[in-house]
Amino acid sequence: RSGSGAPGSSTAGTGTLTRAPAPGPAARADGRVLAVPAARQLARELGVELTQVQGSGPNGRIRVQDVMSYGQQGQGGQTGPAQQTAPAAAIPQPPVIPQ
Amino acid sequence: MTKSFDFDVLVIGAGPGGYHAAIRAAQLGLKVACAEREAVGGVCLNVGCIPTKALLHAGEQIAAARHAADFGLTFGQQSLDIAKLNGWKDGIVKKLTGGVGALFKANKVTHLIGQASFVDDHTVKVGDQTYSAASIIIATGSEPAKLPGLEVDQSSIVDSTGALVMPDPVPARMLCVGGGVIGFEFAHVYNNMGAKVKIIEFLPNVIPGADADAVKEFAKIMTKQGIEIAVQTKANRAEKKADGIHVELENVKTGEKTVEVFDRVLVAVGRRPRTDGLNAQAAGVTVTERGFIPADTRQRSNVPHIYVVGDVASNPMLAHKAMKEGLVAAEVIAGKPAEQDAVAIPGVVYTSPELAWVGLTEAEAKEKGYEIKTGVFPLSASGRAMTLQATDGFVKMVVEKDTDLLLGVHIVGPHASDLLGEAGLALEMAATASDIALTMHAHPTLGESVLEAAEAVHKQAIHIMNR
Amino acid sequence: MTKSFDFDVLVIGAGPGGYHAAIRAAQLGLKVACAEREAVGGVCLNVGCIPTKALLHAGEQIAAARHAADFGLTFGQQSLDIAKLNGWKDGIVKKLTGGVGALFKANKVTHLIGQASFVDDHTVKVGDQTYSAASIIIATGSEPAKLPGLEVDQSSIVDSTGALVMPDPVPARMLCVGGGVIGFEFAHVYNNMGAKVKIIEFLPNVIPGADADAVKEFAKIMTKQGIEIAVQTKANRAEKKADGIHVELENVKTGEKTVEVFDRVLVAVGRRPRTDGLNAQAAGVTVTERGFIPADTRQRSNVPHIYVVGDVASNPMLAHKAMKEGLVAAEVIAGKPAEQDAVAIPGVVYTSPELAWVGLTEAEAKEKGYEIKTGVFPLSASGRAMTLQATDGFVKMVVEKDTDLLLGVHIVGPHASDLLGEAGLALEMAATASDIALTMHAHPTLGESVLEAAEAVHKQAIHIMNR
Ligand SMILES: Cc1cc2nc3c(=O)[nH]c(=O)nc-3n(C[C@H](O)[C@H](O)[C@H](O)COP(=O)(O)OP(=O)(O)OC[C@H]3O[C@@H](n4cnc5c(N)ncnc54)[C@H](O)[C@@H]3O)c2cc1C
Ligand SMILES: Cc1cc2nc3c(=O)[nH]c(=O)nc-3n(C[C@H](O)[C@H](O)[C@H](O)COP(=O)(O)OP(=O)(O)OC[C@H]3O[C@@H](n4cnc5c(N)ncnc54)[C@H](O)[C@@H]3O)c2cc1C
Repeated sequence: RSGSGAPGSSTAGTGTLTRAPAPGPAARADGRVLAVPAARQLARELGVELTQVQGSGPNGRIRVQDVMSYGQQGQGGQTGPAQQTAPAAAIPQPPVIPQ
Repeated sequence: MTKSFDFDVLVIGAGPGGYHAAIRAAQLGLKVACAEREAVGGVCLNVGCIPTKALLHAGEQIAAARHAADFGLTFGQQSLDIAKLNGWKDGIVKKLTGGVGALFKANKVTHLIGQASFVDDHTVKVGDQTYSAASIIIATGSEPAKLPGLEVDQSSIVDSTGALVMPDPVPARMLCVGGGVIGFEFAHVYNNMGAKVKIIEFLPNVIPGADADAVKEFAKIMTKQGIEIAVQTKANRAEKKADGIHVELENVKTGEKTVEVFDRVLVAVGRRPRTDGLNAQAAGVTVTERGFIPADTRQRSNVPHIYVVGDVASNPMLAHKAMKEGLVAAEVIAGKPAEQDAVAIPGVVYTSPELAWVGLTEAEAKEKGYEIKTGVFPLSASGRAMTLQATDGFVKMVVEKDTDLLLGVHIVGPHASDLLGEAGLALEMAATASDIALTMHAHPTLGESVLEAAEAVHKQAIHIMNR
Repeated sequence: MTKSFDFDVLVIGAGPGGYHAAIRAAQLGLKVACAEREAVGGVCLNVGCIPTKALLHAGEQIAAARHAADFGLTFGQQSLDIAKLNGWKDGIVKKLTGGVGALFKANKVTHLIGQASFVDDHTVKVGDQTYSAASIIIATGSEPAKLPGLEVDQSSIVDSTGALVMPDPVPARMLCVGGGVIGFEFAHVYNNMGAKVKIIEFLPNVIPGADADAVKEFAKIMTKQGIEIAVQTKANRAEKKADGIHVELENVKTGEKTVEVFDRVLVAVGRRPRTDGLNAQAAGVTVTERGFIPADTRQRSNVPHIYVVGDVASNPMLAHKAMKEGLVAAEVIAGKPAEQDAVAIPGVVYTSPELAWVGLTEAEAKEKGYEIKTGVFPLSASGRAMTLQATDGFVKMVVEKDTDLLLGVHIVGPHASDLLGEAGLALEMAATASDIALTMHAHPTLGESVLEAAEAVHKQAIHIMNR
């Protein structure tokens, strides 16, 4: 239950629901990645590149659960901040300040 | 569906449940009739949601004018023209019910005037005429429950409908029997208009169903505003005398009885489903002992082509639930995969401040076996609330401990009902407290208090110290 | 970090960007100092967001008292004690800035008083003292832009700071130069307090950045309220004479010049980043020609351990953007994976009705190549708006055609800023119009108009006819 669903993604509903085609990679033509805030946060934590994650929500929206399963499967079962993928080019790595 | 029916859908009752069903069915191309024996709009528009909110607004403006002295704005003699007040309120009702009538016309919904009763499961008599329909939607609503010993005469002893007509002069002493939403809304109106108001509630807590902390804060504020609240108290009988209505009150814990005198008594002890004259048994439709006609999540009664929506179907008796169910019934009839699958049904007391909530209370969450954490942000720390002269109240969030999943939001504060929009969407989207905390909220807004409550769940609120 | 630094983090500026950064860094266990040369709270608390909202509320209460006549509530002679008004407003500011001071203490943030300037990239001089820090956050904010020909004297010709002190008597004729958010907020205040107000704007539209339809509706309402709006107009010069301030106005399209006379002139033509006395070059920090210190999405300047947040970093110059960036900088310094990745930054004009928006305007969406559909729901069809005597305005939704993805929400109406909570969360959650339409919204609330706008996108709104 630790993800983010949506009424649109559940069984049925009122309204004209425009159904997305099968969920695919979440990167869109304009570069926006459809992911809920907590999923974006988790992706950064795990060093997961969001454009690689298959979103299970409408329009391929990425939920927390999707990032977790990608972290587990997509990266050979390894998760955790230690297994960072290469950081996005524009963003330098944060310095870690030991307390 | 064969051509032998007069209508694809016949809706009984034009309250929010019924008129939503009728309009949506028509939007989906069905041939629709809607029978109504009183006024379109039902309880909600005529004698419920809308006129109460009009009176509440008027009362709040009186209070606001008083508080304006804090920033240097004062007024000479204030006067309230009660006839004009009642007329203004009635005007809003008329505009809205007229609007529903116009929407019926524009959507080609046939409006049948009169009492509807079943002849058989496809036939309904409305007035003298008989109509057949492939599908029928029952949306007959509810009516005030009665209280033995306090006979409603709609002048000195009133139910919610009678209380909507403000008497001139405003009664000096008012008793509200029933500390639910309706009791408090009227108490607030009459209190702001100058009455000395007492609310009594049989149960140990007012506003049953709301979060205990929120109710405590709410009751504290209402008391501060001058409303007297007595819980575990019931009214046994009322007697009209020259100096007022003598009401025997009983403390249900101690059994102690006292007599108090009032000028007006409101009986607001709940509502019961309304099926009188419907002749549901002729259609084979099940009516429970308490008068409800149960429906499944697609709003179907035990007879598959007869649907039930709104107050007559189930609690909570709220207009937005009726509306949603009306839409679902219409869509299911039109062959759409609709379902009443709401995660939560919001509740609001439209006083000032408002009490508004959606989702699980702390107690409900624990009962359901959730391990939870909570976050509270007091409005006394909100800059926006200060500028609005309204710092009483708080936002409380109930969240599942391990997953951060949002379970419920409970707000006492100004515009709390507006803030429910975010809370309700968050619940439906299965959002986490982090999703809310990471979302930028405009400054300075009351919505920042929702953000801060989410941060407080993580002990990271900025404008308070996190224990 | 070696032990040789005085602080883990030194923040320069205690505005919303700076104080959020300082408190969050302290919450995360860092040793923090925050330098401020004026008052904690920055522009926002002292001379920006908060005092404007206080005055706006006061002005709205004056208007509300007038409108109360509609429902029969009238008052005798009204009087406004201007000294008390200014004092009340100042009291709120004091309470909030005092609160920030208390939060600094409670979170053990060292508050350094004085002008801060860089000595080198790890060393900052504050007043006479020099401090070293492992990381430094620049949060020096912004200040009003100047307009040649209209010299601000803070009495007859004022900037936003001067305009916050309401003169006694209220000026009879007021000119607001600049039709942006600040210009309109002050125009609204002064108009409600009795001034005859004119706004001039150089561009063809007021409130640049907002949706064109929303701006049109907004301007229409402001005009109806008595504010005169002249676009494509500039003020060339002002001369103080015995009968008032003579201002030469020029129609920038026709070149036509006229002179009009006012009692007070507000110059609100934008703001510019503030780096005076900071000596940023000593730290090797890049300052652009326009005075900004650019930052990446982790709020880093070109010098990796020096961060920049708020108005000094970039447009839009808004407090909630500064706050978010402050939190991000603090968390990045603490080794957390934070990022300024907001889908949209909300904007609000806190007039009555408010204009509030978040996400793409219709024009922006088209520019970006989206195929879109829109839905509009007028507040004149909202029962709640009627009871609030506030039916001017609408909710407009911009949605991607094929995917139903919500792109932007634009609201003109009462409590519009409260309704942004839902809209903002929806955008961040990548919600569709259906997600909103399927979510139960309490009745009767203003939030139902958001629901109805989403339904209108699908041509299924209930309370209007869908073209
Ligand atoms: C004072 C008060 C304030 C309230 N405030 C709120 C609020 O703020 N928010 C909220 O959500 N809810 C509120 N409610 C509750 C709300 O009014 C109801 O939940 C809502 O009206 C239920 O809608 P409905 O369509 O089920 O039934 P109703 O509104 O009760 O409508 C049923 C209609 O059916 C008609 N009818 C019944 N039987 C027949 C028949 N046999 N033939 C023909 N016509 C028939 C009736 O005349 C009626 O018009 C309030 C109620 C009251 C009393
Ligand atoms: C009239 C008005 C109304 C506004 N209303 C709103 C609104 O409703 N909503 C909204 O979002 N935004 C509003 N704003 C904008 C908002 O005030 C700014 O976006 C916000 O204050 C920016 O925060 P900041 O932390 O970047 O900088 P600031 O608030 O400008 O704070 C910077 C601080 O740094 C200090 N400082 C600068 N240089 C030095 C130095 N060298 N040494 C020591 N201290 C230094 C300054 O004294 C100041 O206190 C309004 C602005 C104005 C003028």
